[in-house]
Amino acid sequence: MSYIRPTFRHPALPQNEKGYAKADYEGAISTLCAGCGHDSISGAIVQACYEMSIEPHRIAKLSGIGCSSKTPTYFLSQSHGFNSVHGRMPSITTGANMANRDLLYLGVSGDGDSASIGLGQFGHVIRRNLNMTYIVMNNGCYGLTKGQDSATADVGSISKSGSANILPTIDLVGLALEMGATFVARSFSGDKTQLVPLIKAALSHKGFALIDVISPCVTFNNNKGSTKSYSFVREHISMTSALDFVPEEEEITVEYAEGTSKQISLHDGSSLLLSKLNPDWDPTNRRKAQERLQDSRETGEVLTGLFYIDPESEDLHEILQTTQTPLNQLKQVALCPGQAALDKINAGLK
Amino acid sequence: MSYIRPTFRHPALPQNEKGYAKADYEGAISTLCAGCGHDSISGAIVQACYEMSIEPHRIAKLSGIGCSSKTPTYFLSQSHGFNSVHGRMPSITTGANMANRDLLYLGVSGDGDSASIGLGQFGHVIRRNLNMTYIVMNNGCYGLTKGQDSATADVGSISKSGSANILPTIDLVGLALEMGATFVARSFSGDKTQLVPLIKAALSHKGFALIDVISPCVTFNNNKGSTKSYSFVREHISMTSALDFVPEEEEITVEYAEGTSKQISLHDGSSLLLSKLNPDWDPTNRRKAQERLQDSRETGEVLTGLFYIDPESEDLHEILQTTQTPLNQLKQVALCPGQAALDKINAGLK
Amino acid sequence: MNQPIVNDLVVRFANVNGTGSASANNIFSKAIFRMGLPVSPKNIFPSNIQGLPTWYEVRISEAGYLGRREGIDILVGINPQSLPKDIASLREGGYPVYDSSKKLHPDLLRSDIHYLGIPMMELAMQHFERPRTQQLLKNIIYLGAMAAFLDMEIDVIKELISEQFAKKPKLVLPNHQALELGYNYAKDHYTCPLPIRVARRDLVKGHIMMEGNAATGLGAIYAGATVAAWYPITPSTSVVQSFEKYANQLRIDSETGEKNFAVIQAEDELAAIGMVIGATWNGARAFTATSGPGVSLMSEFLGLAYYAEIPVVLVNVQRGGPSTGMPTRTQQADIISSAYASHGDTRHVLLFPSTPTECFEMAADAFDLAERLQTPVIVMSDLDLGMNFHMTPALKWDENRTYDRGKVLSAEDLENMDQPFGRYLDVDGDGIPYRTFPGTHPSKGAFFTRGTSKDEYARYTESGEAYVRGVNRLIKKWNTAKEIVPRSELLQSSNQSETGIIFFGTSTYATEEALDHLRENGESVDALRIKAFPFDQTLEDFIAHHKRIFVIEQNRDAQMRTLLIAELDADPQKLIPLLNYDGMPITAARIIAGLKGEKIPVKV
Amino acid sequence: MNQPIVNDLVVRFANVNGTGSASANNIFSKAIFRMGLPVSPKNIFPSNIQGLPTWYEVRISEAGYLGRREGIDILVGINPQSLPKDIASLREGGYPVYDSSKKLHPDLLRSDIHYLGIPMMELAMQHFERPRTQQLLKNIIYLGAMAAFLDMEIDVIKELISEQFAKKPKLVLPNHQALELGYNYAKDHYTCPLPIRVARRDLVKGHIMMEGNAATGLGAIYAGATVAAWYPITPSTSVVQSFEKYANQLRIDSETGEKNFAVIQAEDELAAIGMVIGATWNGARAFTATSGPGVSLMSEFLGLAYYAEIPVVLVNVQRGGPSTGMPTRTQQADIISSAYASHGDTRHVLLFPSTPTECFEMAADAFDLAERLQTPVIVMSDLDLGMNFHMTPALKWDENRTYDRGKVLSAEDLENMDQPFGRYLDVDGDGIPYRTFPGTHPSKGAFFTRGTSKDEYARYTESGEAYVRGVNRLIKKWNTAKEIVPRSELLQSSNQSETGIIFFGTSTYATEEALDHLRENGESVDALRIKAFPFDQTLEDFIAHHKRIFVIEQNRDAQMRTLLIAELDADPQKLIPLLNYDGMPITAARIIAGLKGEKIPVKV
Ligand SMILES: Cc1ncc(C[n+]2csc(CCOP(=O)(O)OP(=O)(O)O)c2C)c(N)n1
Ligand SMILES: Cc1ncc(C[n+]2csc(CCOP(=O)(O)OP(=O)(O)O)c2C)c(N)n1
Ligand code: SF4
Ligand code: SF4
Ligand SMILES: [Mg+2]
Ligand SMILES: [Mg+2]
Repeated sequence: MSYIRPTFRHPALPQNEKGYAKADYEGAISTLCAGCGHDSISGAIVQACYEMSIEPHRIAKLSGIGCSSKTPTYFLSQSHGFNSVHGRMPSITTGANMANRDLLYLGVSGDGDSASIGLGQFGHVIRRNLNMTYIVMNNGCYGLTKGQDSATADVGSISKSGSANILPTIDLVGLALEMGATFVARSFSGDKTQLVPLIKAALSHKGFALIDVISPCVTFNNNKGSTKSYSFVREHISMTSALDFVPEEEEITVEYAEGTSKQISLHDGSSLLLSKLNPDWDPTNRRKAQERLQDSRETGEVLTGLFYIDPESEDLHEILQTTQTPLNQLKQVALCPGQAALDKINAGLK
Repeated sequence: MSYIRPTFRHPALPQNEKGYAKADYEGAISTLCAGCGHDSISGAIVQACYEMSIEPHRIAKLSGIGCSSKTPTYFLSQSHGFNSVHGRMPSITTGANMANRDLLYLGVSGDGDSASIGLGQFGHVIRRNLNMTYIVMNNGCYGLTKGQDSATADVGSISKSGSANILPTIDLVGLALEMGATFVARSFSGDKTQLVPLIKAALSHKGFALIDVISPCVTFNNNKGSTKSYSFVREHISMTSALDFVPEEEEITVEYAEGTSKQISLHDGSSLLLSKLNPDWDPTNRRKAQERLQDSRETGEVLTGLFYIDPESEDLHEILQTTQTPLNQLKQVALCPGQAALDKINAGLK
Repeated sequence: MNQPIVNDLVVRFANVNGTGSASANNIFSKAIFRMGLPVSPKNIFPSNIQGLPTWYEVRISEAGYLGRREGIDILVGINPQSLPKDIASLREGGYPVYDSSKKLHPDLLRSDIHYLGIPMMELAMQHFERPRTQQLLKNIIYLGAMAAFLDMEIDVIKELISEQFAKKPKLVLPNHQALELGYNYAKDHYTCPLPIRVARRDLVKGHIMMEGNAATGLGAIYAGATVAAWYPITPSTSVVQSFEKYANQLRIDSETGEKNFAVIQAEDELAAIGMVIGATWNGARAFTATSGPGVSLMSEFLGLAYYAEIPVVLVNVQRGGPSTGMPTRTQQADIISSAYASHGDTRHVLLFPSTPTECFEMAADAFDLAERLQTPVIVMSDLDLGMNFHMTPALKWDENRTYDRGKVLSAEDLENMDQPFGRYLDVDGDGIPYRTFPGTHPSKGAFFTRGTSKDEYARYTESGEAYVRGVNRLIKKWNTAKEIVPRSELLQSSNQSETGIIFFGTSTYATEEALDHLRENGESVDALRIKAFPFDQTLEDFIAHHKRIFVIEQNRDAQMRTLLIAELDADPQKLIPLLNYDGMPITAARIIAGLKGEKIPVKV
Repeated sequence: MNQPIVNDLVVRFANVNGTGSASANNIFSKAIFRMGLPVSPKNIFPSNIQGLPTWYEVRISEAGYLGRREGIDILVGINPQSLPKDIASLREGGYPVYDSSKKLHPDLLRSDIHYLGIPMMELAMQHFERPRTQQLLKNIIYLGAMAAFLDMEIDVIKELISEQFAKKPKLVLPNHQALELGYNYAKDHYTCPLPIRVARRDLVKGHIMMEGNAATGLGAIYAGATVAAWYPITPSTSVVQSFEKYANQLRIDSETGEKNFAVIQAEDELAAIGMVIGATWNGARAFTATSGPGVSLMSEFLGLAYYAEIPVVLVNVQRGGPSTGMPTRTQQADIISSAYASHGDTRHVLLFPSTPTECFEMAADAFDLAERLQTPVIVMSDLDLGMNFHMTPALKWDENRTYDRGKVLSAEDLENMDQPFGRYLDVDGDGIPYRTFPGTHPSKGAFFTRGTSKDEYARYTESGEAYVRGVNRLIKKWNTAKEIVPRSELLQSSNQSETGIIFFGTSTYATEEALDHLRENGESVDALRIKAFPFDQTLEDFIAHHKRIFVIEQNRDAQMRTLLIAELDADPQKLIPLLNYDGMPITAARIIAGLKGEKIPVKV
């Protein structure tokens, strides 16, 4: 795999507004198992970023440790990436975001990385409403360490080893809703039509955006009896509402409008259109979202889609009232008070 | 403070069924600030254990680090105690409980200890439904390190330093309900009549029992504007339902029965009586509890009392199917398979 | 060369991760073992689950050398992706065995080696239906060919196959078939056996083939561990998994069917060791296993256990560091971070097993030591020892051995005490106090455990004198530890040279081979194997009595050497580092080169 | 004795925690300072918030000795609970000042000391209304009495009071009143001043009174730190709190009122250092501060920063260990755990400030070094230095100093590169590679950061050779570090003795005093102060050129000595540990005793 790509692009290749070809958003060849859900999610990320015309160098990709956390190597090779340590991606991303509020931050994690060792950091990055997109590639197991049950495995779910998980599951969506996350969604690696617009919406959201993506582990947790297998999810999947993402440039066309029950405009001018099919679904109502989630637990659906969004959300920089200039661009003159100020301080210490 | 108490007890002193005087449940003199809510909770623990006639040596008290976590020194001095490290009491208690399922485990923690550094272990001990009572002495600040806001401080709550907390609160009760805790309650250090029966119920519950006790820090967070001050809590407190605890020995008297809308029997034969005043309150319905909690957030009440209990709950030992004999009492004969078994194993490795 | 080489060769299998080659390769070494030959397979695998190159290197040595050896004699090259490098890795005159279903690319042709093409995929497709089956049996086909080439006993292999599929008898036949396909094709197209081959001997009596991690887990069973708390991490994962596997065989209550053990997969390493501390504090034997990153995360808790004096058994299966480093390669690079883990003045007992048999024994010893000393004991294994099969002496358990639970007071003891109980009183003058378990006695023996400073009665105190008394007693206890940890092993009855070698753990195989080599050349040097920290008198004397001592270790910073000079005040000038840290097990050649002072490329 | 003792005394105030005595006591030392006298106050406080004994010990020394000194001359005993011990602590002929509102218990009477009773509570109650006021002003009353006893300039004290209550002028009068109450009562009832007293001098020019933590926080401001992430822990808490306080004065954008900094109270230490790593990776200057337990929790991340080569500034304000240990006492016991933090082969740069002025300077240097070396730099302060006020040279900032951001490539640099960018290429041969920040260039300079092994282009690899090249380059970088860290300080122009002393950090005051003492007795020895790890040539030579060297440190295990022999291969035989670890700052007397080989009670 090589990271040095020619800046020259073949004119024939289709390009987005910023003049980038889709290839500019791809990464090194994946070393994951053939059929791993994670690879589809990488694909969705590439597509979302390409279609949104994000300049690759304006996005930073960060992850913890796990097969899922390896994926940043497999997309956006022109973006800086950070494959950190197990369960600590949220703190790294928090620091990165504090240093430069102008970039987009895409965090990738796994269910072990987020729900086990990383549960504390997961909770606290939500609490700080850090402006980032947080994708959990959720396969209900520890793929990279060969398939042990993770904390998101459902009770009774059978792993490849044949044993049934005995402990209750941690539902990251339920947790995020309870802890006040300002953007909460669930999706399925097998459903790009849903996943891509969700990723776009998450990247456009100002604040913490969680997408819990069920992403089957074909090697260790795709067997019969597993509730994270392709077949199980396909059989039980349902949706809060179909969703379209419209970037600010495009005006909303008629046929869009017709199919739409509700429009939510995001701070960057883009908007979300919700399908008429679920007319009374309102993703700006946290309580409704929690209730809908509870219902789905009782009916045994795998409920996906956008659960909640707060379009007014204030991110950590706004909460802390940090300057608009990225902190990493402040020059010494702005940072160092100099001897004069020091003399005052000295004087006060006599 | 001395730990060597005379086994001889003055006959005059009132004693419980097991023949212990209240003094036998007390501890060293507290070194907390005069008026600290934590001391009242220690008092409630002493009273509950005395009235329940728990033999002091049948209970183990464990804690993390903080003013709150110091309290185990100030009660039950005839019980083994463990003041461990910051935020890790749950794992220590899990190990202790695995070693001996026959003792009672009382964990004491603070809001910093549980909601900040300890959030991960808090979530996972709930998930395992460890058979323990988990008391959080919640003052919304880091007392021992001189009053910084903790993660349970409410947005806008003013600390003694005069600054308003800018980050959303973590509601341990809401979190415990979402994560599947089998016993969830909130109380107030200033309300012993409510707290004592709750502690008794928690100790009788087979499984994880959380009591989030609001416990004002008189030195750093009892000022005007603080939502964890005595006065604020007194002004805003409300109750899910009044509750009585009846140990198995006592049969339920008439005047009990009259005032009662509902009776819940616990696995150890004791039962909980809920007051008629809230006839339609059912603490065995998790979803109702979550909704009631949501209501209280909207109305701004400080809702206390028993939120939820699962009287059928299975604790970790039952889930793991460990032997009834405490593991720490198994003898070498039961543990060591001997050379014969080893020969078989050797044979299989040729 | 006309003189055939018998029972002294290295075979390297180059496969693709996750294609089922592992089981075929294991059968190969097992068959060699059953032919009475010392064999030592090494799995060189990537940090991923499927699709990347993986190697399986087998050394067969009548002389009994089990360390790695450079110079591949025979390559079974099944992975096109790595074939160029694999072919290049063959020694002059070596034999590449490859799948001739497709023609070899001319770039891959070397004039100095002998190509042995077997149309593996072709044969598989001719004789078997389903692609997956073809895929799997292809591995058995090359196994058959190897049997012919090396003159292996085909029946031994068949037997192993039958055993492996005991539960799926339907699979036996096709596998035997595939085996013969390869066997016959080789026989028909090449002069078999090759000049380099194997022949039955009787050199493995009393030995077994076992992985270190399995032995460690089994040792914990025999030591009476009842609580295991862990968090998965390569290469330690199989320690607790083996414990659980054996426990489900050996620790189920015959009447109730209930478990006489509890295994908890913790949420992380901090929780895992916290659970161990809670369990041992409460009187159970408990342990955890992890690797470097986990040890770093456990370091706060290790300090608590040291200072509050709580037994802990921690198995550290070392891998390549720092940070996530080389998670599927081997190193001995956690010595300092384990010996001095945690802030403040701390020291921890370390044990250094060098064979699976020692993993079993030292795991058991660790529990006795941890309870006797009331402190953490860390078993320092590594990926090579833990995850590879090793030929090792059959496991023994002395039926007369009884667990040493250390100084624990019973209810009776407490009743009969004339003195008030003091948890941290040095009653016996050996620095080791007495402890009690919760629930022991209604009114006596309760105490309060804390990580803060305390007096002899476990009462909180901020008195500097009380603090100093306490930490000085811990030094006394440390000195007691020196007397009871496993002794250093001298490889000679008396010193024969001014030069000495100090080594430990998985450097043992290669070191012993190097020593033989030197002896044969009349260049004998003395050698000592470290088995434990704190260091004993034998080790101190060994250093004193030699002019120059090479310290062989598999890390960059000569960490054991640091520990030796720091703890024994040994003269640094005479301790010469001999290092290997590229992630591959050290070889005898490398040691000899080091001893001869040859500049080893990677040495700093 | 008729000859009065002037400007050479130790006063100890014994108070109850949380009764407002702290401010009165601070005024006392501040007043001494304003009288031109070197003064050194030490706060000896319990690990609780209110009600337990707390001491405030003030040494006044015309000779300029700022270290602790045993032997209390004057005791202000306000705490009945500790009075017996406090009275006992007085030297023969000393003076206890106590509250005579109640009669002293006869047990407390010593014939060899001079009792000075002041009816503090009585006076307070006679003249002031509210109990809380009486409580507080009682402290000012004893302050007044002390002024009379010691012949302090009352106006200086009044001035200080006025300054303190500048914002609450109503309080000035009653405080002045209280001051005079004590002052006059003393004058009326005792012959004032005492034979032991103070007198104005002019010895503090160019100095200030400051806490090390405040100076460290300010140093981070001047160094241009914009992100501070932390978790509260004694004794480091005030580092980031000072940073934030100063930032709110000096770092607010004048137009927008927005903050040119971000302070985040993290959920724990792991998150705190994670945030620092993320911020520096992204081009900001960031730091965190903690104490021992936090460092243990940070050790996994420190390994990542070392191996992925990310700048980190970590302030470790050391306290008494191990574990929670003595959280309100001082030690230098995290040297090994900081120098070698994390599993695998790791080494971290350490700086050892010995005064608040150096805290300021070294904090600033730490950021330059961390970015120049792209690695963690740990500032090793301690509780004594961090939380006590010290007389220290006024802070200076060289206006010509520009931040050394190290090797960072701009968009232009990337445009003009002829070679492809390689994050881990050793372009300059100093072992330090070039880095880029996210967002720098649309198509050049992006790379992938990871804790796993990688090649020069930051590409993931499992090649042992690539790994070895990488970790060997880190050794090269380490050698470069030796050239640029602060140099060791020699206290003599040329060697005068065969004996040497090595010391560092807060042992400096006591050591310098001891050296004077020896010099006066014609027993001069050479001395060197360590300022940084890795160690420099000066230090190596110093050890080479002395027969016996005492290494003075405040821990049990002689950790700095371990580091010296491990890193410099110094002969352990000539490095003699001189230790103090009871949690109190080391004294000159102790050092002299140690040098004279007297058995120091607590030495192991
Ligand atoms: C501190 C630490 N502990 C354990 C590990 C071993 N480890 C690597 S990945 C992983 C779990 C991965 O699970 P998940 O996050 O769900 O990712 P997946 O592989 O399933 O995509 C573990 C436990 C580690 N790398 N670091
Ligand atoms: C690892 C670690 N980090 C930080 C500290 C310092 N510390 C001691 S108590 C405490 C917070 C206590 O807050 P809380 O749990 O709410 O208890 P409270 O004092 O408020 O009752 C902190 C941060 C510590 N002891 N250990
Ligand atoms: S092991 Fe599972 S998660 Fe990992 S790459 Fe393979 S399929 Fe994906
Ligand atoms: S500081 Fe607060 S929490 Fe701590 S003892 Fe005092 S009142 Fe209680
Ligand atoms: Mg997973
Ligand atoms: Mg608190």
